Amino acid sequence: MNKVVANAQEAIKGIEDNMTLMLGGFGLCGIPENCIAAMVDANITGLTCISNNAGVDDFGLGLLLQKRQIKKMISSYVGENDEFERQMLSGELEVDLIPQGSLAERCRAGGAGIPAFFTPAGFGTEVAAEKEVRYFNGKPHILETALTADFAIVKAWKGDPMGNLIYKGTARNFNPMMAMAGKITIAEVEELVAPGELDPNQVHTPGIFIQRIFQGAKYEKRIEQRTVRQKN
Amino acid sequence: MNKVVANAQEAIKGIEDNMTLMLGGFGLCGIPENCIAAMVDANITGLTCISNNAGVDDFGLGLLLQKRQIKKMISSYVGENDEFERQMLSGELEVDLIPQGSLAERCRAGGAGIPAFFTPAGFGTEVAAEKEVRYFNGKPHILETALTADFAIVKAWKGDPMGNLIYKGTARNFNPMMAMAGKITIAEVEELVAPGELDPNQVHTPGIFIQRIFQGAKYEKRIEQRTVRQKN
Amino acid sequence: MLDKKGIAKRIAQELRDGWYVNLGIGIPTLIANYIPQGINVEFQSENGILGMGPFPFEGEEDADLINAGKQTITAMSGACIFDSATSFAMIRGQHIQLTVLGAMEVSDNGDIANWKIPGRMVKGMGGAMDLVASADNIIVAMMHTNKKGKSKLLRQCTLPLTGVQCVKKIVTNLAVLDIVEGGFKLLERAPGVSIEEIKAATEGRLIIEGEIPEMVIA
Amino acid sequence: MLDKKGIAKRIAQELRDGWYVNLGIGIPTLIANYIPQGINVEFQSENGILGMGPFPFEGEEDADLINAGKQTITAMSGACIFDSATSFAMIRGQHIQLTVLGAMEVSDNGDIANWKIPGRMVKGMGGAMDLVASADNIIVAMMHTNKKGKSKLLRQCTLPLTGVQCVKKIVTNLAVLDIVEGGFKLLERAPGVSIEEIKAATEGRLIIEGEIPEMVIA
Repeated sequence: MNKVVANAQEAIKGIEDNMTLMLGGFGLCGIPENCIAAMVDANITGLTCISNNAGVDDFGLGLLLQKRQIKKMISSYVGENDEFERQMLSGELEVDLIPQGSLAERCRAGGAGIPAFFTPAGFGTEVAAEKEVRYFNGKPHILETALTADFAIVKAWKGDPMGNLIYKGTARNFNPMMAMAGKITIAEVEELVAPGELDPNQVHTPGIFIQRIFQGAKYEKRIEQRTVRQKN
Repeated sequence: MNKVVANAQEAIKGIEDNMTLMLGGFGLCGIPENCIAAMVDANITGLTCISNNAGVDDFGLGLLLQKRQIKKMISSYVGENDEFERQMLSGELEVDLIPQGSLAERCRAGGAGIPAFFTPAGFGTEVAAEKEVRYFNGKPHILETALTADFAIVKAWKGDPMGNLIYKGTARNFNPMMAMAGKITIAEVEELVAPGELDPNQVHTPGIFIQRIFQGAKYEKRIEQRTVRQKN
Repeated sequence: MLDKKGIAKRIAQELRDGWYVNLGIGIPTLIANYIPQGINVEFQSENGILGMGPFPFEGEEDADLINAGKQTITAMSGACIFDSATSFAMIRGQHIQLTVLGAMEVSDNGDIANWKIPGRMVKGMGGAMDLVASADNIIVAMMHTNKKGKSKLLRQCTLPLTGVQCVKKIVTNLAVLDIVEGGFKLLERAPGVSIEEIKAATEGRLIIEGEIPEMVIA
Repeated sequence: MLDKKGIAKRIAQELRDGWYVNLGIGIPTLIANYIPQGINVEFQSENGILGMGPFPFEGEEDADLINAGKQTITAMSGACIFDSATSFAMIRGQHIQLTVLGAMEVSDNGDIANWKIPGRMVKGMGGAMDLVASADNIIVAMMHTNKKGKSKLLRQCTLPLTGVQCVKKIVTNLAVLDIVEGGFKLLERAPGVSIEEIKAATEGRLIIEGEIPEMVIA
């Protein structure tokens, strides 16, 4: 089972205007840099992007925002991005803000064939508007539905031709759930290894969830908040 | 954070008659042998056991069944156990049979604060009796609720004093979800290692879900169906 | 007429390159032995492995590596291991292209019963209810009649159901049939089996249109 | 009156040995610097790490190791990494013993608003709604009044809510208060702060019973 494609250009084939995408990452950590760049080049527009954040002005999904390729964002936190805020407040950009845990769980549910589930998050807030409320053990919960996408695009540390993936550190974040929830899921990896090189016991995302995989080039892995302490 | 206890006897302290337990394992693979033996010795009775299987006549949960310590089993598959079948058909033992995927998901839900979710499994069958039915995308689903337990008892390959666990092969099975769903979760491991010896990236069960941990003794790891092929 | 191996061989012809496949206990398990040349499939076992390989060589059994039938197995190169919730996420989320399982009864609208004989056999459904409720592509592998000679292809199931309107195709010792609006549509006869024999062994509505070819099994 | 560090120090006294703790962005983050001696806690960051350590030494930053504020961090010995769904399973499943977060407004029945100023600030709730809806033990760390001098402890929140009836305790630059039936119950005064000053800075119902001691901060 060989799912390897040559590069990002080949990987994003079939992504068309007005499609819904999921993109892994938290802030700029663990984002599919190569595929984002390829989509900027390909000028695909009218996209609905499901991603925890929207990048910064000049990196990550911010690059797609700058070129007005995104019609709607479904996210949990979109601070630190002036262009985003401008487009949102002016009404150019639709935005659906979702509690982070509900976003993660809704992606997992989409991949796991769970069409809906109850969560306490958001009860009594804007998020609960028009959603069913039900009490369990005396505590109010709201019904949230699954999210899926035409394409999910994830970034991993290592991968093999079957699509098995291993993430590194907190670059894991939303990638595993989104990998499950794409009709087609593309994985870009820092290192593509031969079959059998990944320990079956340590695979984070089973290859069954991945349809295309490639080794990305020139990862910038930009740091958003460089915080350090001094050696004394 | 040191959660290490000396042995199974100490680990099961607080497990009392008529409590509800979760026990990891699939067949005899990945079962908490030491804790089961300790509970047989301790003569705790009236137990409700949530476990995918019920062991075999003379091993695993079968040992507790033989001594009539179990009042009710919540399982998905209970074949290969004559004493179980006898007790069930005679009405001595209550049995709640649940689709395997729903069992796994209900345990995860219990640990994840999801009180209920919809699944297609079991629609139109006995399992759906008295359960809410709802259609999503034209397909019928039933509402299943979370499972939790007074104590969850899991078995892992390696663990550290914080309770971080790594499983081996298909001995993983139900252990990770049950670890999440116990009010108190006990982990028995084949090898207890020092803090820092487990790669943070490769931990299967984060220590936060574990309250007590010990290195088990003399694992028999009995094979239920020894199937081999011949070298030619 | 086919034996169990023959049924497995015939179903193996349905495999397509790149598919992930879940094989139930019994006849379905045998299918792994007859994968057509040039076809690459990966087997999922619901207890938590993808890329299940053949039985281990004697002396190399690992108690921590079994399939859903609790048999000792091996892992292929590129295999991966996961927990039961993730396993059923694959199943429920329709990431598996083909599910093959046995049955005690199938009705002509696609209902299936294979987990319980009230008052007599109580083994539980295991993963069967999740599999049949979720899979788009379900093939039932079974004998056409039970040990008493009674048809297992019925107008209506008599045993407690495992799933409703889910079976798409049935391969038995006598025939290959699709379940369509109106009943069991006969597609192929087993070698040497007449249409009359199939009619006699089928209690449910049987649709026979045109010439029914004999199966070709390599 | 306390500064932000003082608020963090006072909240640090609430920590108990063996607790798992989630600290929000801002003042809560500072608490990690003031853990009392003999107390062992582990910090969870909702982007997927348990056992978060201090900032890295210069030159040792790892782009793949950040906290929920996107700051570079380190991992303690015995740390572990997990995905966002597992992270919120910990939060929603109440496996975390203490959550500390900032707020723009808190009402005297425990409602909290901290994610949105309509038409002006649109950052999103991040994990805050999951945290406040799930945690049994929530402490809000904030200044008693906003930059315009207006009270942030209100009869009713004016901004869009993050959660309802969830805040249990508030530590501000002026006071420590519990939220009980009937309003904010004053527990402690910040050093040098009078009851009158607290009254003047609190718009919501304030309950004052008996002697109100001054905080003791090491």
